[in-house]
Amino acid sequence: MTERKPKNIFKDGPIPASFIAESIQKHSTQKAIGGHSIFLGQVRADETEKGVVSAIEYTAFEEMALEKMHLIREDIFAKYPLTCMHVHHSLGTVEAGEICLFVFTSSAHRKAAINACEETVERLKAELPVWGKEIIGGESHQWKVNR
Amino acid sequence: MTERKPKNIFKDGPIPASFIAESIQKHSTQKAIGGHSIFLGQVRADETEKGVVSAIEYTAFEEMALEKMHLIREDIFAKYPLTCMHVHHSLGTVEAGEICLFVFTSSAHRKAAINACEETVERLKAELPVWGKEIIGGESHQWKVNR
Amino acid sequence: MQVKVLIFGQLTDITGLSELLVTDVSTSNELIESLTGKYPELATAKYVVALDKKVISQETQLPDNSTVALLPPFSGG
Amino acid sequence: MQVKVLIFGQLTDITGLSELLVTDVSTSNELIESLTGKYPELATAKYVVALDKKVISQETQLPDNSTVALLPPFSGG
Repeated sequence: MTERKPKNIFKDGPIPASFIAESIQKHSTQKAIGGHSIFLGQVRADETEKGVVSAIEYTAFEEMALEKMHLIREDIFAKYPLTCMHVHHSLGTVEAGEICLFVFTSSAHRKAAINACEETVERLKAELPVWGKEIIGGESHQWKVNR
Repeated sequence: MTERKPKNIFKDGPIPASFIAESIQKHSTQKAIGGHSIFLGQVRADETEKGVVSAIEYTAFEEMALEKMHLIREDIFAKYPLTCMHVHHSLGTVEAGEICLFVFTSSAHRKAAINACEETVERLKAELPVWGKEIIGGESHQWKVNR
Repeated sequence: MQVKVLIFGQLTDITGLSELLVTDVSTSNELIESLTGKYPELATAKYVVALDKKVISQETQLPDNSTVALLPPFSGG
Repeated sequence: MQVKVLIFGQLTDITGLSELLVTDVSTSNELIESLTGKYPELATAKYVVALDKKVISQETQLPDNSTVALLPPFSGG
């Protein structure tokens, strides 16, 4: 069930746990699903030379990111027998301890859900034009580096 | 931070989405966490020769399962740099569409969380003395087979 | 000499009960033989045997008041 | 002849702005040269160039009213 239209994945601010719960709950009507795999990115209070990271401010080239995410989604649906996939990424300020990324895949069997989730996370980190500005002590900043 | 005492993983009935949300929310104070990986098992309304599965009734050799889960937990903590791991498995009746298994691992970086979660799911399915009785049309039943 | 036997999963469809007490057996093989005499379908059923929560794979002496569990293939999750 | 330039991430620390209009350049190389003249630190910065949301890796003719984006290494998630 590949979805053909690019979906918006961006959301202002952090992703609340209640939003994640609602998303899980909605799948209880889909009775062919046997396994869900979820990845959550949480902002770390990393210690840096300049001080402790208090938040990350996310910006994106949104239009390009949504087109790219659409291609990733189509690739993943072509590769794995998924029932559905949901991706949400924060824009703007996300405080340390808050959730900035929510990737959610579901399938009849666990392997497809687990592998699709992991691959989606890897690809979106490498391919989406999104940037994180690490705010340090409210004054200084440095730019996040993905590994 | 390996925990030394066997924890109870069993819970009567399905695992509600609100319980999962609370568990996620609690981790917002742990600011060294960068990634969470979650696996959820959901009961499928499988079509069988006898009819459609309406629910699974789980039983376990609880004492043995908790000892075994403790060993799995220790192995996983020894292998991956995890911040924490939580496992919950239903006992009793879980209707199709409801959640029967919740595995939740967290780490500073995504790889450890993702790999630890997958390995924990595989091991507990293979090693815990738990059985699922598939209830068919409220009258008949057959026993679940793990693949 | 008494041994508690716990029966799980699909094996309870054969025995109709999940717990029984067996007396006058001294090894795991004697116990299985006795149970299979009572419940012939056990002969073709697939299961492993645990003595006091540890799986055993060969004939083992059963201590008095020990607990033996018959465990069919696991299907949790 | 006019091209919109979008600047993202750490490159905005160099340019101080996230969007500018450039006239009188006809290829991507001419544009980068012009920008690097204005913002010399761009010369050592790491980024790729996207023309109308597609990454380009060689000198490309810039259509009138096209949009060029300078994209430093991604760090989403």
